Parts: sequence; C-alpha cells; structure tokens
Amino acid sequence: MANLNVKTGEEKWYKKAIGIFTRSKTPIASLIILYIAMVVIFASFSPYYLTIGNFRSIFNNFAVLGILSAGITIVMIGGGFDLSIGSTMGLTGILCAVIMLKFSFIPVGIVMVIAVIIGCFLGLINGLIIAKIGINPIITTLGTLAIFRGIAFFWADLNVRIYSDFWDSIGRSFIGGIIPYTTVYILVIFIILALVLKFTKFGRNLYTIGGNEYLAKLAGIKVERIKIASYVISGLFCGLAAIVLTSQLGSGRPEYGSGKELEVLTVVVLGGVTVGGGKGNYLGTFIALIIIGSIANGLVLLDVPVFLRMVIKGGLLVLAISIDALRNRRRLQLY
Amino acid sequence: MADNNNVILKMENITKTFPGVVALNNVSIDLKKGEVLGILGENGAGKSTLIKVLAGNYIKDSGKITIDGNETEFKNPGEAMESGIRVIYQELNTLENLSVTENIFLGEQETKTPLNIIDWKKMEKESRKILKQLNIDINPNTIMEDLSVSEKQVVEIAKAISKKGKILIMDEPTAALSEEDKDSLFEIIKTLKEAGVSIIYISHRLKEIFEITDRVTVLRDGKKIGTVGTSETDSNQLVTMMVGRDIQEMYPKREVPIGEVIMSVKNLVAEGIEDVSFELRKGEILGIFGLLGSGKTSLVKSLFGANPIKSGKIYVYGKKITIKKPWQARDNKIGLVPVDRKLDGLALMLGVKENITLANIQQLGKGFLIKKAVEREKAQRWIDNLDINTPSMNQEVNSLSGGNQQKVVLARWLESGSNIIILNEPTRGIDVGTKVEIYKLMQNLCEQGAGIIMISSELPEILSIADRILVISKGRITGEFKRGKASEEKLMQTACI
Amino acid sequence: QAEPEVITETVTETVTETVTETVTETVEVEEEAYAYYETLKVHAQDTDDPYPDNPAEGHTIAYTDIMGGIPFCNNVYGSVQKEWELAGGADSDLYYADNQYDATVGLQNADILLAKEPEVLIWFQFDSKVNSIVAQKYGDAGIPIIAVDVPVPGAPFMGVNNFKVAYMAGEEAIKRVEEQGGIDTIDKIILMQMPAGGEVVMLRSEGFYQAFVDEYGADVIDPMTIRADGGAGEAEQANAAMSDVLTSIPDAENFVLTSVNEQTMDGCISAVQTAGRWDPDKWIVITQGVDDVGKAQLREGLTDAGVGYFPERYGEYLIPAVSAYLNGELPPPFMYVENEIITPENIDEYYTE
Amino acid sequence: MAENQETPVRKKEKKFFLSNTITLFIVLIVMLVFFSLTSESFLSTYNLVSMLSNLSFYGIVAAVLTMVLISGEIDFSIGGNIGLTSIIAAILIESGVNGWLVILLCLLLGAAIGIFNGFLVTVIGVNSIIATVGTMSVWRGLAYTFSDGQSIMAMTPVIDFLGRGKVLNIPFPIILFIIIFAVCYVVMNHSKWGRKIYAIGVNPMASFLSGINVKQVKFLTFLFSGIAAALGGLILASLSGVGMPQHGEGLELTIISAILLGGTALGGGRGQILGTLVGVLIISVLYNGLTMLNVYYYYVQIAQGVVLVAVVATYEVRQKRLQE
Ligand SMILES: Nc1ncnc2c1ncn2[C@@H]1O[C@H](COP(=O)(O)OP(=O)(O)OP(=O)(O)O)[C@@H](O)[C@H]1O
Ligand SMILES: Nc1ncnc2c1ncn2[C@@H]1O[C@H](COP(=O)(O)OP(=O)(O)OP(=O)(O)O)[C@@H](O)[C@H]1O
Ligand SMILES: [Mg+2]
Ligand SMILES: [Mg+2]
Repeated sequence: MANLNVKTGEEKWYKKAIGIFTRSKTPIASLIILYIAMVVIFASFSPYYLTIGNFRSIFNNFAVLGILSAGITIVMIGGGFDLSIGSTMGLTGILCAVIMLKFSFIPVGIVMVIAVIIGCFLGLINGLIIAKIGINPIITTLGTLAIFRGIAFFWADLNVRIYSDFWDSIGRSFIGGIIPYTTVYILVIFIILALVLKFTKFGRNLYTIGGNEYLAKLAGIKVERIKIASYVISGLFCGLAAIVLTSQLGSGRPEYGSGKELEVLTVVVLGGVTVGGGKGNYLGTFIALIIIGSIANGLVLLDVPVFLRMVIKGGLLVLAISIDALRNRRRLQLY
Repeated sequence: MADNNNVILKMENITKTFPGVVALNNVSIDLKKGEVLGILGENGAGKSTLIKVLAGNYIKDSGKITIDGNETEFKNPGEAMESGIRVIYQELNTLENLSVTENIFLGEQETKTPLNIIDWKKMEKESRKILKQLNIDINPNTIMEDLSVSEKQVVEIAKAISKKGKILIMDEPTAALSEEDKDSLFEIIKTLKEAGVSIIYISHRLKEIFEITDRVTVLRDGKKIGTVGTSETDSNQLVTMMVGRDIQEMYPKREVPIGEVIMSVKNLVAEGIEDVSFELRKGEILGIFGLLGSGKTSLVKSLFGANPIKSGKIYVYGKKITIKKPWQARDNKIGLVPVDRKLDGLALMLGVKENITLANIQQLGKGFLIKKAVEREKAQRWIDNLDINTPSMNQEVNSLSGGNQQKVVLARWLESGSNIIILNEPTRGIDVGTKVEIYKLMQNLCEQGAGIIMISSELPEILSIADRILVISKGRITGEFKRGKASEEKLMQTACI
Repeated sequence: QAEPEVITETVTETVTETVTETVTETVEVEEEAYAYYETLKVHAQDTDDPYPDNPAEGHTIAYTDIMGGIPFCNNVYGSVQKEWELAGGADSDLYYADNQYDATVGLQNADILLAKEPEVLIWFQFDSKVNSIVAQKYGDAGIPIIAVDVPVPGAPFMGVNNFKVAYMAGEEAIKRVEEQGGIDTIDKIILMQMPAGGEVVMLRSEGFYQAFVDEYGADVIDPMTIRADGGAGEAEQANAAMSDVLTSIPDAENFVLTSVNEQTMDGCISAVQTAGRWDPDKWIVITQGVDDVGKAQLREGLTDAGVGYFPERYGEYLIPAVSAYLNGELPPPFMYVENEIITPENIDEYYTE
Repeated sequence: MAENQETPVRKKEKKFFLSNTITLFIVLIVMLVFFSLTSESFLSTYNLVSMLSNLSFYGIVAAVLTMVLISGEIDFSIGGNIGLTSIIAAILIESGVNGWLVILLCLLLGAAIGIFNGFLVTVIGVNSIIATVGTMSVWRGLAYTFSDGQSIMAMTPVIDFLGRGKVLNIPFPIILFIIIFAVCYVVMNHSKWGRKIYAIGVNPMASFLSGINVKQVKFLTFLFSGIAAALGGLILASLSGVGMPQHGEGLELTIISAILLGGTALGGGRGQILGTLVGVLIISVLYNGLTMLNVYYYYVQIAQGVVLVAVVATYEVRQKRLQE
C-alpha cells in the first residue's frame, strides 16, 4: 500500500497524497497495520481503551517524547545523531526553573523564549563540534550527554518548584476538557516540519546530506551550515520539550530527561528514520509515536505486571522492526 | 581582458601533490568558448585531479586559474557551481533512495514565490524534458536504487545539463553507457557547443575523442605532454603521447587452442534472467554483450552465487554443482571481477596485500592464525606477476589508480586458483596502455587453461578479444557469434530483439 | 504513637529477619553502655556549639551519599559536614563519594574510600544486600561502618525504622479517612513504591498498608490497594508510573496516596494534576521524609501530612557515633531518629519559612 | 622486501596510527601522574588492584564488543544481558545449584542472547542499533520480572572466586581480564577470523563477493559479545555478592564511550583492541582519581564527556591534516 516503488505508470492520487510525507520508502504500512492490531487487541480486553479519557491520557503522556522526536527526526534525516537530547532538555528545564525562582520578576513569556534560546545554544554547541571539527555525532553527543547533565547538577541543591499558573497550564490544559494542548503542539510542529522537509531547500538538502555528504558537497550544498542548523533545531525542540516537561512536573530537577534518548530513538527508528540518514518522514514518526504511547497505555489497561511491560515493549519493537526488515529483504538480503 | 577574447578558462602551472604522489606537475591548459577539449591520459595521469582542482574539490598547491580573465580560486564545489562550472564526475554520485527528479535537481531545486517553496511540478516537467532529450525512458519519479548502473549514469548527465553552465566538465561520462546512449549524449554536446558552452571531455575511448572533441590535451604522470588539434592528429600519435611509446596493437589477439567444456549452464532462471543456457570451454574468452539493463550483470551474479537462482543447472568440469553463495563459487574455482570496483570489489581502507588475499584468508597458513610471511610472499608474487604499480604491498588500495585497482581484484582470483574467471567490464575506465596489459593477461590465463567470461559494452573490444560472443536481451540469449562472424551492426540488431 | 509491641508483632508477620532483629533489639537497648555517644548526641541536638574536647580533630572519616544532589541527601550531607566541623574535624578529612543509586558505583566507591584509609565509614546505599560485601571489605581492614537508613550487616544503624514510619503515616491517613466519613468514602489506596531499593525500603509503604489492614481488615483493604513501581525515587519516573495508574482506574475519584519519598510524591501529584484529576479534598496524601521538597508540598497544601525524618539532623546522630568510634567507645547498634508527623498546621513549629 | 621500501605515504600513515594510540597513552600517563601527585592513596597497590578488579567485568565486555563494532555493527543489549545473567545466577545459586553449573548455565544464557541478537541482525536483517536497543529492554525486563525487582544474594564458593578470588595474590577477575584481552588482541591482529572482521567492516559487499560468509562472521561476533556480557554479569554478581536487575544499567554507554575513546570507528573497519584497553583504563582512572580528590560525581561526569570529545577531536584533526 505504501510501497511507492513506481517504476512504471503514473502515481494514483492517494499515493500522491501519502507521498507528500513519504517520498522515501518507510515502513508506514506495517506500522499502520501494527497499530490497528494493537487497538483491536487492547479494545477487546479493556472496555476503557476506546474511551475519550483514555486517548486523552495517551496523547498527553507522550507530549515530551513527541516534541523530542520531532527535533531528532531532522537531525537523523541529515545523517546526524543526537544522544544528548535528554540532557539538553534536563539542563534547559532546570535553568528555566532556576530563572523563575531567582529572577521572579522576569515575565514567564520571556522565560519561554530563554528556554528556546538555551536549547538552541546547546544544539549549536553540538552542531559546531560535529560540523566544524568533524567529530562523529554519536561520539560528540555521547560526550555532551554527560557534560550537559553534569552541568545541570550544579543546581541540584536548589529545590526549584514552579509557581507560575501559566507555565503549569502549558502542559496540563485541555481544549474543551478533551484535547490536550500538547497534542495540538505536536500536530502543529509535525505538520510544519513535514512541510519544511518537503517544500524547502533546507529540507531537501537535508535528505541529500543524509544520503551522501560528499555528494552534497559536490552539489554545492552548504553542508556545514545545514548540519549545524539541524542540531540547533533539535536543541530548539529540546527547549520546547523542557517547557512542557517542567510544566507537567511542576518543578525543575537536574535528572529530568535522563534515559529519554533511547526512548526517542526507539520512536523515530520505528517510524522509519534510518540511523545512517537520508530516510524518514514525519508521518512515520507520528504513527510510531502513537504506537509507542499506546503500547504503554494498553499494557497498563491489560494489567500486565510492570516489569513484564518492559519486556513486551522491547519485544514489540523488535517484532515491528523485524517485519519491516523482512518486507524489505530483497534489498538487503545479499550478504 | 588581456587574453584572447575566445579563451574562457586558463589554468596555468597547476601543481597538486598528495602525500607521496605528485598528481599534477606544472600543468597548463586553456579552453575556448564553445569548444570541446578532450583530455587524454593513462590511469593515474592526473586527469580527474585536474578537473577536481578546477571544480573546487581540491585546493591546488600552486598555479593560477583564470576564468573570463579574472583570477579565481574556488574553495569548495559550491563556489565553482556558482560561477557556472558543472561537472559529471568519474564516480557515480547519485542518491539511492531519492527520486530521479530529486537527483537531477540536487541542491538546486526549482522554487516558486512566495516563500521560496519548492516547485515539484516544474521540476518533474523539466526532468521529463531532459530525459527525453537524452533519449531514455525513465520515469522521473523512480527511486534511484531501482535503476541500473547505466541508467544512473544518464541521470548524472541529466543533472549536469539541467542548469546551463559556462563550462561543462565530463569525466568519462560514457564509461557505463551503451552506443545509443552515447549518441544521444553527443547530440546534446553539439547543441550545447552551439549555444556557446565550453566542454572538457575526458575519456579513454579514442574513438569518442575523435568524434566529439576539437582539441586534445594529453597528460602523462601528472605532466602535460601537449595539446593538439583533433583534426591534425591520429590515434597512433595520441597513444604514443599517452604512453610514451608506440603501442602496436590496440587489441592484441593471440590464438589459444580451445579445449573441452569446463562450464556449462542449462536453463538458468534467476532474478533478471530467463532461461539462459551456454557453455564455456577451456582457453576460451566468451564475450557477453547486451544493452543497458539486459541482464548481463544479473547473469554473472547468478553464476557467482550473488543473485539467487530459481531454476536451472550449472556443471563445472562435467560435475553438477550448486551455487547459492559466493564461497561455493570460489570453492569451485570461479572468480568474479565485479563491475564496480570500489563498491563491490575492494576493501578500500585495507592494503593491497589484504585485498589480494581477501578470497583466500583460510589459506594463509594452517590453523587459526595468519602466517604473515606466507601472506607477504603471496601478495608479492602477484604484485610482480601482474606488474601492479604500488609503492608497497601495505598501501591502501584507495590511493591506487583504477587500472591497478582492477589488477588487485584480478590477482585475488588468480591467487585463489580460479580457472573460470568472470570479468564484468574489465576495462571500464582503464587507459589504453593498461587495457592492452589486461587483454594480454586474459590471454595468458587462457593459455594456462582457464576459461574467461567477459562482459563488455565496448563493441570494438568485444569484437576483437572474445572468441565467441553471446548477445543477451531482456534476460534471454538472443544470439551467438563466433569471432570474426560478428559485426557491430549484427550485435546491435540482436541486442535489440 | 504506636506501642512497640504492636510493631514487633506486625513486623514478624511481614518482614525479613534483619528487620525483626532490628526492632526487637530496639526494645532492649541499654542506654548506659553508650554514655559517650549519648552525651555528644544530646550536646549536638541542643546547641550549635563545638563539641567538648574536639573529638574528631586530626581524624579522617568517609561518607557516601545514596544519590548526590537530591534534596534529602543534601540535607543529610549538610548536617554531617556541619557537625563534623563542630566536632573539630577538618573539611579535607571528610572524604566524600556519591553512590548514584548504583550498586556497581557503590562498590567502586567503597574501594576508593578504603584506599584512603579512613577511620570510620558512614555508608548510605540503597541496597542492603550489596552492603554485605562492603561490610566484609571494611571488616577485613578493621574500619567500622555506620549504616544510614539502609542496614549494613554487623554495623550500627542510623536512620528511620522504615516500618515504623510507614505505620505512623498509615495511622495519620486513617485519622483523615475517619474524619472524612470512613473507609467507604475511599476508592483506592495507592502505594508508590521502590522495589529497586530492596525489602527494607519496601517496608516504607508496606507499613502503611499494614496500618490500614489492622484498622479495617485485609478483606476491605486488599481489593482497593494499588502498588506501583515509582522508579528510583525520582519525580519523572514516578510521574509516568502515576499516569499509568490513573489510566487503569478511570472511575476512581477518592484516593489515599503515599510514596517512598517526596521527589516521588512530586511526580505523582503532578501526574494527577496533568490528568486533570486533582482535587485536594479528594486526595489524602501522606509523605515520608519532609525534606525541602516535602516542606514545600506541605506549605502549598499539596500534601496533608508527612512523617518528618529530619534529614538536617542526621549529623547530630552520625557524628557523635563517629566520635565514639574515634575515641575507642561504641555507638549503640540502633540510632533511630525521633519521627514526628508534620502537617501544614504544625510545620512552622519545626521549620521557619 | 617491499615492506622496507615504504613511501612517505605509508610512513605518514603509520605515524598517524601510532599517534592515535600514543595520544591515548599520553592522556593516560598524564592522568596517572596528575593523580599520583595530588592524591597520596592513588598509587597505593590496594587502590590500583581494586580499580582493576572493579573494571574487569566491563573491560571484558568492551574487548569483545570492540570486535562487534569493527565488523560494523553494535550491541546495546550488553547492559541488559549483564542484569539478566546476574539475576539468573543468583536464582540458581539460591536454589542450590552447583557453582560450576551456574557458570555454565549463565554462559549458555549469554550465548542464547547473543544468538538471538545475531539472528535479528544477520538473518532478519534488522539494523543492529535498533535491534539491540529493543532486546536491551527485553533482557532488562526479564531480569526485573524474574527477580520481582529485588536483589538476590549470589554467594557460593565457585562464584565467589570468580570475582573475589585470588591466584598468586592477583585477583582472579584481573587475570580473566588480561586473558580475554590477550585473546581478543591475537584474534584481531593475527587470526584469519579477525582479518575477516576487519574486511567486513571496511566493505561487506566486497567481502561477500570474495567468498567471506559475512552473516556467519557477524553472527559469531554477536554470539561472543553475548557470552562476554554473561561473563561480565557473573563477575559483577560475584564482585557485589548479589544478582540485581539493575546491574549493568547504563553500562552500554560507558563501554561504548571507552571503545570509541580507544579509536574504534562507528560503522566499522577501524579499531584496535589495545585502544579499547587504554580507553577502559582512562575512564576508570578518571573516575577513581577524581573521586579520590573528593570531586562531586557530576564534575566527574563532565570530565569524562570532555575527555571523550577532546581525545576523539585530536584523532579527527590529525586525520584531516593528513588528508590535506
Ligand atoms: N585523494 C587522493 N589521495 C591520494 N592520492 C590521490 C588522490 N586522488 C588521486 N590520487 C593520485 O593522484 C594520481 C592522479 O590521479 P587521477 O585520479 O587524477 O588520475 P586519472 O588520470 O583521473 O586516472 P583514471 O583514468 O584512472 O581516472 C594517481 O596516482 C592517484 O593515485
Ligand atoms: N535485485 C534486483 N531486484 C530487482 N530488479 C533487478 C535486480 N537486479 C537486476 N534487476 C533488474 O533486472 C534487469 C537486468 O539488470 P542487470 O543489472 O543484470 O542488467 P545489465 O545488462 O547488467 O545492465 P547494465 O549494463 O546497465 O549494467 C534490470 O532491469 C534491473 O533493473
Ligand atoms: Mg580519473
Ligand atoms: Mg548491470
């Protein structure tokens, strides 16, 4: 269905429609099937599953994950990697909380802007090291993962609680009591970024760089600049995620966001973003996000013991990605 | 404008060294408006380096580049492109998981106002137009990985001509092209020329040089030997300039007695090929000819266990064998020199020695460990026998020239004692001098009792070197010719069936 | 306050040997044998003056944090530093390492500190079983250990009696349940636990449960109890766990909630708020510890009461105990903090804002 | 003969490779000197020996994982594997199984884990990063499930010896560590199999077309990394005296940092076992020395991050200069 391998003939209109999001091949079809299967299973075992309240909680719970995966999708399509997102978010979060605590005269709106700036700045550091010195992104961000987290602990002894109702409402309010604001943010972010990828030079050049950096240089693309920009964008979304996270938790702590990187990685790779770059899109990331969120939620409703959930989550990820690998086997089979 | 009005580009006294290699030594060329300048030279002569210096890929050590009378120095390819220099590089540079359209407009997408949004419609239309000009039927929405090597090469060409430049550089654009595609390319070159575009054309095929260029510059060992008007020279002179000595015969052919059947293929069906049967004899060079996408590569890959066989039988020395994986082919003394050396043939970051012994690691001494002395001795033997030009056996193959890389791959199979050797476009991108060496080598092997299957899309080569030619079309054998009984026309006719 | 007999009885039913031992021995403590310790402790609790005779002067000790940087630990370490200086110890003679909630890190730290040959080790680590190796190493080297909050085999224990504080919290909750109209007004009792901390830490919520069972009977309590794993005592993980819990009980409205520490509670409450199910009148929330976070929660009216551990006073037990060792005396095997129930009403008596 | 006629290119290259390792050694030596000057106890035998025993369990895993990385794959599930093995070992010990049998069973478990990972990556064709991130949480989850989230005592003579025994006054884990590094060194530098791993890492397609069984070689590297992690889990259970579901949590990133620090390239083809050895030592010495100096853990963390990025930066800068 989503196999857009159109060697002959014209594209059907619906293929074109999907094609906006999926110019490169992704496991969208298997993901959708997986999701439907999950919904059927969960719904048949739990009467609560298909309630509005439940969807509300699914969507609100993956807000932070969603915003982070929005940023890293950009980085990974460009052939990069960002393991530091959890730390970047944690550091940004605690800095915002500290600013609100110590400089309470600063309007909350300004603090939000500061959060975004801090996030971008941390992303810029990653970007500069990766693009200018040319260090492998995994290594760089493995380093900054530790460094940013370490810096966040400078403020560990402060008990930074957030007393701004506005700040609190960012991650906790619902439109008409049903649709979480966070879902709206995610949708807006994903649609904008999908359009950016599809219809801007920046977006297309990102795919080129991810596909083959040398070639991108030959094609006259300003590779360094775009790479740096992609990390800044990832940092920006870490900043936004930090706002939502501290809002949902009502405090800033240095350890917030630890271990998030692997969760986010799971989402985007499940969504078809490849680790080497050059592939992926927001439709895939979005469906994967819903799947990951729904698994967590469904396992709770099915009353699966907490430790077993970890096993099942990991197992489902392996299963989904295996099905996709088998589907694409012809391409990869050789050795 | 001090210079002659006509001269658009001047490169003067360009020197470029790589660690241990002087790739360009005081080379000067000039290029006039609307002319096609050929550059000839053996492998490693410095042709690609010269154009890469021009296109901003490499920074020259010294020298001067003047375009339109202004001295310039491009720090990166982007700057060169902005000043109207377009390049088709020797290596394929396509993005496998993007569409043809995207590849053609790589980095230079068409946009529409407001907001500078990418205009997909326009790009698709343009692509269709360009591909049509090139006379090739590819849907611009196809994903690159579904194309064959030659189709990809056409897309490369389309990419270079999609935006009009002042100077168009082509580094062996026809290496992977069939005759027909070459003709369409030359039509386009002529049109561009008329429109005032200057072209630098690099090729190892003398025939093409005579067909399309106005002047030819010959390089040897990083030095410029001279520039001559194409109409005032002949191939003997050019070859002499290139190799520094006379080459008596372009296609030396020694008669080798043809012996018993050593391999026979019956009703082979596999991905890309349908019902193929043939025999290969001892001492024979069996040529395989076919158009782009006809199934040549698929065929030899199936013989080598790299393309799953659906049905059919393969006999070697009368014994039925199963080949599911390359190691089975190797153990049956079949060797394959793949068409894309860098991608499929060599472990570029390893040394010459390691690459020569790659198929025979298990034979490097008894037991678990590698006996280094054995390995050195084996590598040295083939470096000497095949005259592989390398500073040391530990040199990374990455830095060898194309011909020498090809010899390394060949050495690997000779080392493993293969006597059925499959060569897929063995002389692609290889200079005349080395070509002759490779032909001789092939015949030596035949004399020693091997049988060779050679895929080639270079007509003169296959007509002169092969003892027998199979023509393949749409995965089936459509014709078989003995040496001397075939002609270019006949081959093309049968290939189009 | 609960009668010691009651506790002993309940403990034997539910708890492992270590703790039974712990509690029974509490009853038999002979105060006179530890006069040196007692004097210094009383001095430390009463004043901020230097200890008489500078008992720590010229000595070295080592201290480990269970998880450096969290408010509870900051309070404890701060008081240890303060008392150490009051006892005449030099700042550089107080070796420090952070166990990071990680047994492997703890083992390394134990070795690193042992290489520095301190005279006493104050050991604060979350898993009591790993501690047996540490005890063995220091035993071989002849260096005494004082265990903080989590027992170390053979070492004197300082901190809270987990079961006792949990039981206290349970009784406080029951009082509120009764005020509200009895157990029928409650839909669910949620225990946000930390299995990773081992059995002893589990008592910190199981005691709470036991108090309810003792009051209303297991038939009533068991069906309404939810045990959840709130992670390693951090807000973010607890937040996720609480969201899961809420998902699984969409119809429940009135709750009793307790957790291992106040970080965890912070995560729980924010999850309830985020889910839009927060109503202070419908939640009876009792916390453990009353560290800086806990104080803030009480003052904000988020929690109803907390069992005060007074982490900022841990040093007042630990350093006198250390001093006892340094001067050839012994500290008592059990040094329990005197816990108090802290509520928004009485918090100002203990802590000024 | 040709060996001796090395051109400037080759010489420069040699220098380049030496320099990476030399850089690393210099960093290590500078650290050793610095810490022995600033801390009296740092150079004590007790400290050095206990540091080595404490790093042995993950050093072993790092050595074997280096092979996986050179072959172009990665195994993130080692940490989960360590946790699961330590728990299974503890459960077996608790139920009175003989120590030798425990070791055997746990190594078999490790092998099974390795086989499963290898199967996913080589047979199904799943990207190894994502496959092993997935299995990581499977193993970890199983560890929690079997132990109900709690630690279990793991003491029995044979196991005790594994992590805490001594031979000729040298702790046994250190001996194991040295043996396994030596074996890995010989395998990667002198064996046929090691050569295949390098070749595959550099160009899997060319290796395949030269008759190397790429899948088989990769599969085996996963198998060995599974077994090594299980051995690591056993040693850790012995060092700590308990099986714990948290054992090895976050260790994958530490180990991979050490390997990368040692100059192994992600994506395969380049790397040295010796480099990994020094990488592991640097990470441990840094932690040990800074903790000796009473430095807070988060400063240690910053220092580790800075060293990783800075050392790798010198590699890159050097390589760039070489290319110019
Ligand atoms: N990046 C590089 N690093 C080191 N040496 C190089 C590099 N590129 C080219 N060389 C060397 O420079 C010389 C000139 O190479 P160049 O590629 O220009 O030759 P060419 O004439 O294009 O040959 P061919 O016909 O094989 O393409 C060769 O000896 C080659 O080995
Ligand atoms: N693995 C494959 N999967 C799908 N199609 C394939 C595969 N291999 C080959 N083909 C298709 O089979 C046909 C024959 O391909 P093959 O590469 O053998 O042709 P060729 O004659 O070698 O062409 P060229 O001269 O371009 O290399 C082509 O249309 C190609 O697209
Ligand atoms: Mg060239
Ligand atoms: Mg082909």
